Amino acid sequence: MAETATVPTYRRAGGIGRLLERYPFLPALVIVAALLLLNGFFSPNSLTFRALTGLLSTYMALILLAIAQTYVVYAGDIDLSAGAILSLVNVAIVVLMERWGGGAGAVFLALAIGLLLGLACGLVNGLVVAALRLQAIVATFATSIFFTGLALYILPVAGTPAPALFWRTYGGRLFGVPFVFYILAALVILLAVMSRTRLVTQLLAVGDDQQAAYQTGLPVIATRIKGYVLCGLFSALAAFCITGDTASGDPLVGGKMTLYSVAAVVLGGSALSGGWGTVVGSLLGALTIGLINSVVFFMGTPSEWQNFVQGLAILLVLMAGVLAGRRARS
Amino acid sequence: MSKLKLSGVSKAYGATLALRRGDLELMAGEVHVLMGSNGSGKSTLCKIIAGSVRPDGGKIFVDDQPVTISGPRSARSHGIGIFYQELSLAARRSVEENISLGKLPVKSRVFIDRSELRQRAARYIGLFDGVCGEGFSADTLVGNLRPDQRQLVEIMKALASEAPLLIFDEPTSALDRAQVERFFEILRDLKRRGRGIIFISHRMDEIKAIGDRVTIIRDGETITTLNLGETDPATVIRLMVGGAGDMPASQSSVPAVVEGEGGTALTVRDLSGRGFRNVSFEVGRGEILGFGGLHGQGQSAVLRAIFGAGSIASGEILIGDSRFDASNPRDAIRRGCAYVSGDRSRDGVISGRPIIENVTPIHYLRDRLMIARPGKLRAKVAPALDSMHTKFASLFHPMGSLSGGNQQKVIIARWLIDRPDVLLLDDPTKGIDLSAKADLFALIRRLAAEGLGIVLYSSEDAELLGNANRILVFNGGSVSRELTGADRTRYNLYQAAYEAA
Amino acid sequence: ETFKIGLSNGWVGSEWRTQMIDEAKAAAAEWKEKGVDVEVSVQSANVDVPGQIAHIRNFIAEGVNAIIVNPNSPTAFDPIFAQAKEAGILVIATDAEVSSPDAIYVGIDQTAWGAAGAKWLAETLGGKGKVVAINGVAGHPANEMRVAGYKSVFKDHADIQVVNEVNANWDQAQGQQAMQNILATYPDINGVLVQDGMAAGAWKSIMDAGKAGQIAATGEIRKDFIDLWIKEKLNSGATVNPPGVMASALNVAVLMLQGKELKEPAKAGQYGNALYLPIPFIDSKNVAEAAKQLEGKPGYYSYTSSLSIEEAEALFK
Amino acid sequence: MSRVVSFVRQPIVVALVLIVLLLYLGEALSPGFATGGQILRLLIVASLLGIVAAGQNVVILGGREGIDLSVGGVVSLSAILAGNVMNGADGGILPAVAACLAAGAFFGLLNGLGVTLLRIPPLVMTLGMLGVLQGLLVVIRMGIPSGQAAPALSRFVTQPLAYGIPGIIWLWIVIGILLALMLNRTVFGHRIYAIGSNEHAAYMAGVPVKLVRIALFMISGMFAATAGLCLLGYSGTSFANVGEQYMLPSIIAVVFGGTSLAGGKGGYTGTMAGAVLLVILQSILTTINIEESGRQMVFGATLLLLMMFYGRGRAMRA
Ligand SMILES: Nc1ncnc2c1ncn2[C@@H]1O[C@H](COP(=O)(O)OP(=O)(O)OP(=O)(O)O)[C@@H](O)[C@H]1O
Ligand SMILES: Nc1ncnc2c1ncn2[C@@H]1O[C@H](COP(=O)(O)OP(=O)(O)OP(=O)(O)O)[C@@H](O)[C@H]1O
Ligand SMILES: [Mg+2]
Ligand SMILES: [Mg+2]
Repeated sequence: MAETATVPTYRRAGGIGRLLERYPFLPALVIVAALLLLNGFFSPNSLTFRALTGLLSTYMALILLAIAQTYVVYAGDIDLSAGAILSLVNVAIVVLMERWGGGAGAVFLALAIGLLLGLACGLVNGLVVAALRLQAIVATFATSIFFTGLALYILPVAGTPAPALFWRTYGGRLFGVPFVFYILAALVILLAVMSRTRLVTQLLAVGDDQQAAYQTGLPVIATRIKGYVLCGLFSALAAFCITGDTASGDPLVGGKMTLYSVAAVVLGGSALSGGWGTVVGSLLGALTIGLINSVVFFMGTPSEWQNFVQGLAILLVLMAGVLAGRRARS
Repeated sequence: MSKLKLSGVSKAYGATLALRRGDLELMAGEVHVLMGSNGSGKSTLCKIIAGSVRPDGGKIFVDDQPVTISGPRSARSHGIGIFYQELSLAARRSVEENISLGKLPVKSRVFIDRSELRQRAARYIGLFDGVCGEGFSADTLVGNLRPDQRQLVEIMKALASEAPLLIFDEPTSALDRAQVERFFEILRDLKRRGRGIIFISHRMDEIKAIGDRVTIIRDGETITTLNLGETDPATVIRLMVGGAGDMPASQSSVPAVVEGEGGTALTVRDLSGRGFRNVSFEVGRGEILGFGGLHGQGQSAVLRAIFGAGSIASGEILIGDSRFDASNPRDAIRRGCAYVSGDRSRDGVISGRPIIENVTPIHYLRDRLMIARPGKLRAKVAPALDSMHTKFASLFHPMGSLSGGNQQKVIIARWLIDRPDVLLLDDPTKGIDLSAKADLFALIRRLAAEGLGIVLYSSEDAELLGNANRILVFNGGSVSRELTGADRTRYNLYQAAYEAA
Repeated sequence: ETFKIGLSNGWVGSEWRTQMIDEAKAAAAEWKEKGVDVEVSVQSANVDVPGQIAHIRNFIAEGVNAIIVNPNSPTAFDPIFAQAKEAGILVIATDAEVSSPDAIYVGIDQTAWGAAGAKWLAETLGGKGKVVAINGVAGHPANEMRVAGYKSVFKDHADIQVVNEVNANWDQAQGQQAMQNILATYPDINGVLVQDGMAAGAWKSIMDAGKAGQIAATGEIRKDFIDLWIKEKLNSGATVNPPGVMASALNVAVLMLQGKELKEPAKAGQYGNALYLPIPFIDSKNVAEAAKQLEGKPGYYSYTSSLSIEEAEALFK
Repeated sequence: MSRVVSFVRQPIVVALVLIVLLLYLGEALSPGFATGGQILRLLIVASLLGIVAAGQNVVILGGREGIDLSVGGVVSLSAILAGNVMNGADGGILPAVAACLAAGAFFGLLNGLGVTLLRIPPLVMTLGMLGVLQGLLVVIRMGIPSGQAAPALSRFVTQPLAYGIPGIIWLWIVIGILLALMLNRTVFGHRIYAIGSNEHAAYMAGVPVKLVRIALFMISGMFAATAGLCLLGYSGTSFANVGEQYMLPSIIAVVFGGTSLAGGKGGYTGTMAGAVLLVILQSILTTINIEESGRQMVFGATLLLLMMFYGRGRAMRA
């Protein structure tokens, strides 16, 4: 295009700011790297391939939940029911797999239904928040209570084991490589593909300024609903991972994970006010939470101080993440 | 054949009748100007056409077919594109994304077509080649742009809709002359290609330069439509203001009284900071000092810095005889400094709160009040608002129920309860209608006469020439010329402004 | 001889848990006198299930000999315990049973715990009356086992009518509120079956309503409650879930690490991997003795019991 | 006529109507629910929630996505601190009050500094602070003996003080009146609304934005501490984590009261009604005899239903 050449391309100076603007997850990456080094320093064993595999397979669920959360945060919303959706899908698929005999067919069918269930929960949230215009924090807290009730109805007490086929695959190896690495690779590809979709840009535009997006002609309500549906779907994927890692159903398993997922999103450099962020950052944010927990232990912190030190470390890293993220934007 | 026809369109916000009866007919290939004072319902009318406001009644025809516009998307599908007075940009998205946001190009149905996006952006940015100013490129985030650049992006966005019918609701309020010129060239071209264009501005010269016909709107009613070629400004203004006929005082010819003997109110020596350097000047008591020049040459930055809301690297400020270095607006206010910004939605309006609370904050601070007694405050607030001829239903109505111009009056009124020593006006008439402007400048002169030192930055030459005793012309962050006495001519002002460029 | 034992606790919301860790540490110290060097490594924090799985992974990476865990989920640890076992680590769960065949459970039988309270209540009420139950967290395995326990007892008492069952999440204030609501709507109840952690709250509502004389309710094992019990002559009985369970588990762990074999392998419970410890019971007859054990302790300190090293040795061949 | 309509649609009126309806429903489902004594007892519980919500309320009014998730931690901390300071003796009440308020103000100050000086979003800052507080609770419990509520404090919370109404309810009423006066009739109150609705404009009009916002978080911390103190009086002894149950309900009470989470709009009177409404709803659910799963589903669905009356966002198309 000849015209392209005529476009003025002045650029602002400031290498780091520019870099942060392009890759807002860089601070999170640095933090993860530093925490890995610290872990390795205090306990060399924690950097073995085996230990890293373990870290990944344990935190894959939180990673996915944080990614789920990111898509609603993009649009300036929040989903406090993500953990409850995870629990609900977890018990639903475990119960179904068991009822249908635990063969490969049963597993796949149950997973498909699990995805549908996640989608349905996301849709409910989306309708309630975007279409009925209830405030996201309180409305999704209410739906989380509802989803937990549903999970308790399906499986009143934790216990039903998942079929061995399922969790052995998740925890096992394929061509000598641990299965979680395939999941990670698939996830990275999926995220890369997702980031190119129109939906993601629309979510970010809606999160940036909802009224402006509406006046521009974006389908704001539909976009926000889709954000919640994505969140539901990724929460379901997170449920698959937690089922793979725990091999059982537990109606309360995700309860504590919701707030961690929000923290992970912020640690990853996304703005809770919407319009700004990356899913890769959230992935790193989830790993940060896991690594902080380990490092506090490996440092030899006395047990009564562990919770305090963890809380403090997370607070400090949250602050660092927010400050770095702001640098990127200013 | 008319491109668009409105008949009897109306809209009420609660008790406020924003639009009583909107009638309008837009032909292909014309620039149709809407004129009316602040709050007369122009923006409301435009938003109804663009689908972002739901009309209470009336009919809309596009190409003579009756249509129902159910929202912005539906408006687009009927071939309507709009520039919003308050802009509709996503600050954290790039310029190119913003330009195409309404209809993002996709491939394989779900993915963004980046190359198409880029090409499209290049096309519209290219139209403004050379006037976009520094730091403007396709991948800059809109939030990093200056106000005038943002307005350009909003214009590009409206143009990119390629709609046969385009609405521009005050698109030029932050633009400099060169930008306006370029924009008008584009409009003329669109006109030639048969587009129908609705254009709103409060600047008479712009209207004469670009408009074909004008529809006057007063108190939410469209009064009449005239051919601009066959009418004169005085008639238009008379129609806008209504029967009362109290014409605004002419502004172009009467220079204000030369300063009295009261000494200096404000001294600035060698001030440097972000956006300006080595600025020095003095303002006497009773003097109105004008700041002129193209947009963004450091005028606002200097004023904000004096007020404590910008950065100062070096230099000295005196109010009266005492050194003054406000680290924040609160300090500045306490020391008798006042600042009125043209960007009222950002700097001024406390939206959602009653009008009275929008007038009182300065009074709270200067009188160190703790308790807010409505009865007492009302007595203080009412005269200030009256002196600006502010229109409002009651002091306890929310600020948002006022039109843009009346909001600006409220914001100016907040400085009138406790008189400041120095008044800094940063393009204060942006979006204010002609009669309000006249009220404002009468007031400013009266304040000057009472001994205030006033600095007036205006993007309208007429305002400067008509009111300032001296004019400092800014260029590239410093004062390039001072115009006094008989030098204060439109020609000199133009020349000084464009000198370096 | 040196053993390294990892202790994992996934919730720090109560003093009971703190005491549990402390007693386990004290038990480890006692082994010193026997010439066995037991080093404990503790992870105790509020974590979600992945967080606690990470605890176990950390222990595996650290190379401990045994892991004792108070688990946040009964079933979620099967795969990770399998890995621990592969790494040659002994895994013992305490306080809440786990389904893993690679771990054993050393602690009390929560079903029996629930049954004991119900049995006391049924006897105290003379086999008839209206009863309400205030339970812990719905869906929590310990809670569900306790519920199953009392249900099995009341099944045999046709004249005892359970008029309502509510959940107050093992939170004292919520227990108090729940009791308040219950008293308002069932003014004529005779008995309350309330789990520990909430019983003090429930009793407070009963006393505030002036019904301490008419109602029999289960109680707590915390010192401040036991003092109140004696002072107000409450008609109460408390099944003891001693915080010493982890200490007991630790003693069992050390003996197993020494290569000793259990006389009776751990085969009890729904998962067939449990070694149940005796459950003490406090009622008005022996409450004074309990008070004696707690003398000088802070108010939040719980009545406790654990297997001493000798008692533990007695379980082994 | 339109006056009547707008009066009826006020959140507080809606809340009061719903309260009456719920009381009728409760009485119908389980007779004895709506007796005078029981209503008083419900009000005691509501006042605990309402006092926490008072702090939450002002923080939310101050805008910039104001929210305080650390209130739960402060409530717990204050209950424990108070128990230890007074340790069952009436003479210890005043020092305990001072200590609790100081602690609440201190953690509020930290929140406020993080939110203003470092400009951390409140949700993030207070969520992080909650983690720190929970950790701190564990540490504290290691070192100090547990305490008992002073008898006078327990009486104040649970026994009638004047006209048959317990002191805590009087306290709550006083707090309500003071807050209403503060928000509507003081410069500080106007400044809260100003920063809540347009922070930058407030700054340009000389409002000490940071100081006000810090003050809001300190007020929130102090209200949470007050609630912790009263909670100690309510339950007699202090124990860990008692405050957690107030975190999200305090936000719901504020929303039920018609305050917008976006800031700058709303007040406390509605929040008081919101707190009562929430507590009654919870009580009804405890007294009806159904499975817990059913209870939770009904509770979640009812919350959603009730929210339809309040704080629904504006339609994008005016
Ligand atoms: N969202 C709203 N809510 C309530 N009243 C409104 C709203 N928008 C506009 N109004 C009222 O409608 C009337 C018309 O406003 P409008 O913005 O159309 O005026 P305008 O002619 O564009 O004025 P200006 O020249 O100042 O931009 C005004 O009285 C204004 O107070
Ligand atoms: N809304 C805002 N927009 C721009 N800058 C701001 C804003 N709020 C605060 N600041 C910056 O923060 C500084 C202090 O703000 P503020 O006056 O609110 O704090 P303060 O507690 O009153 O401090 P001081 O002692 O300086 O008066 C100012 O110098 C200003 O640069
Ligand atoms: Mg307008
Ligand atoms: Mg200041």
